[in-house]
Amino acid sequence: MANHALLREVTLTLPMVADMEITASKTATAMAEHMGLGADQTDEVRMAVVEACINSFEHSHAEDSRVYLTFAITGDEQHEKLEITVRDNGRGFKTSEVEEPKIEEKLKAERKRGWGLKIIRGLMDEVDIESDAEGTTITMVKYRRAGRGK
Amino acid sequence: MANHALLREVTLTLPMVADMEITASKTATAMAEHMGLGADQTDEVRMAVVEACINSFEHSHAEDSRVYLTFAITGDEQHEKLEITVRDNGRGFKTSEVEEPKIEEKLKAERKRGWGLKIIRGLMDEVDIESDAEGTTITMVKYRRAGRGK
Amino acid sequence: MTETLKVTLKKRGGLSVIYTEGYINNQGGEEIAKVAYRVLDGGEKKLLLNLEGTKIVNSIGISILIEIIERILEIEGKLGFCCLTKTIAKTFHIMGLAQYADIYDDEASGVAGMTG
Amino acid sequence: MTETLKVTLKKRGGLSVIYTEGYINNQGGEEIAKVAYRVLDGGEKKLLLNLEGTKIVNSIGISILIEIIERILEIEGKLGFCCLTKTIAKTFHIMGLAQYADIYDDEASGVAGMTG
Ligand SMILES: Nc1ncnc2c1ncn2[C@@H]1O[C@H](COP(=O)(O)OP(=O)(O)O)[C@@H](O)[C@H]1O
Ligand SMILES: Nc1ncnc2c1ncn2[C@@H]1O[C@H](COP(=O)(O)OP(=O)(O)O)[C@@H](O)[C@H]1O
Repeated sequence: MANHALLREVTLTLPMVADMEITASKTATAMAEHMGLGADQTDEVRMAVVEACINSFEHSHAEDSRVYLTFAITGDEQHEKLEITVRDNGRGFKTSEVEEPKIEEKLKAERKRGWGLKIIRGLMDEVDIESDAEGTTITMVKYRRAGRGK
Repeated sequence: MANHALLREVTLTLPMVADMEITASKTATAMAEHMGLGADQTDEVRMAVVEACINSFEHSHAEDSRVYLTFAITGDEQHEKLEITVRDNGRGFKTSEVEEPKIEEKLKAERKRGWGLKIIRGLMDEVDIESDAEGTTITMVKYRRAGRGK
Repeated sequence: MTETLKVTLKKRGGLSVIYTEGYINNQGGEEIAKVAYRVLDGGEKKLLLNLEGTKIVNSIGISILIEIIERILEIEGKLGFCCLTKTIAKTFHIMGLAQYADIYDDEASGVAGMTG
Repeated sequence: MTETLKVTLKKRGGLSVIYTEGYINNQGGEEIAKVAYRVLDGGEKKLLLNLEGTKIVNSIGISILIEIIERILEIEGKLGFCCLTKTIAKTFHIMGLAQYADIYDDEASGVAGMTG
């Protein structure tokens, strides 16, 4: 186990079946706890993972009906971070065309949905989305705050 | 999502790093809860998964330093079961050469270890081990007892 | 087949309080809405949602809660939340929901704040 | 880097009781053994292990507990366990450990059974 840092990567593949996002959230929790993230940070990670999964379930229309996740703990002891990717082989979307949801408008609108990406961005430290006709990959990072387990 | 039954398979890949078996146990828990296994059955599954993982971590000497798990919910609604495989690409072992541990002997012996497989067989409904010089795959099954969530 | 959300309704100091237990996804949101609309249809204008038993929500579930808020705003009523996990409270703030619904730490201050 | 097991030692009705909190893996087993051997080295012959705070163990951790049992049998003492999850109790039965250590449902009956 020479390169310990690189080795700490877990991959998870889920079928697009209702509630399977809970499996992803439990795996995320295990990884967050493994690296000593505090309870609140862990909770934020798992909520973001749930949102990313249900987006793939609902919007990707991937023919293989699967979501591919990786959970990697990287960085040195002082600056450890958890990097999670959620990927599907679906039809993708243009991130620039997604409208920023506004609560004033949503309260009057027919469609109250459209919060997932905003929640993910609000809960994670870094978020990057790559999407094209081959599929979508969302990469999300959470840094461990100074003082383990706080 | 045509073939719903076949689709409910999750795969997980873990690095062979201390405590990573906890990630496997959390994934197992999520799958067991997903299919409505009761708390005690779920607990038995997760303990068996932990044992199978630490065996691979400790004994396989796999060059890729990884353990590959699958969790599949199969069968019809009346006879659902959770089938878990834990695989490594390690050096394998001869199951016939593993001695059955006896508590009377272990109490006096130098080496008190050797309980993992016995525990797995005691906690799961079906256990099958295939092992050769290419690696080891342990397949474990838990049936859902009649009366969901009991 | 994760268990569906359990929803209970109780009266506290004259106020209707809805308690949830479990995951608020779309079905969970619908369960809450069913009970909430029954209360509102009965003529009440205020409602407290005690989410102590809910450790996880998703945005589909929350958007159903926005429908409830819309209905309550229309009748000039008030929706309150109490006993949220830190992450759920943070999520409500991210969304701006906190401007249209009151968020209380515990049930006692929720009941006091909404009936006071 | 899951937290290491927390081990506490208390006296209950003259009996030394060891409480654990967390995962009993090899480090966890070593932590328990350290405290147990300190008690035995002090001349006591009986020990109750309250595992209420432990929801998961592995066979490496348990084999360290077998070492403790061996030591205690040598001095004709007694090791008891209480507050085991059903699965941990079942595991102890599968291993046959239950023949060499007493298993009690709760601490009160453990203390009573071992000091009575
Ligand atoms: N994995 C994905 N594949 C395809 N489209 C996606 C994906 N994720 C998000 N989208 C698009 O982005 C939009 C906004 O997503 P989101 O903010 O999560 O809200 P919602 O899912 O409620 O619509 C979705 O409506 C969808 O059009
Ligand atoms: N995945 C594996 N790869 C190689 N050898 C294994 C594997 N799993 C088990 N074994 C062999 O079987 C033996 C018995 O395993 P087990 O009953 O789990 O007890 P222990 O791990 O404490 O020795 C091990 O000592 C090892 O020789």
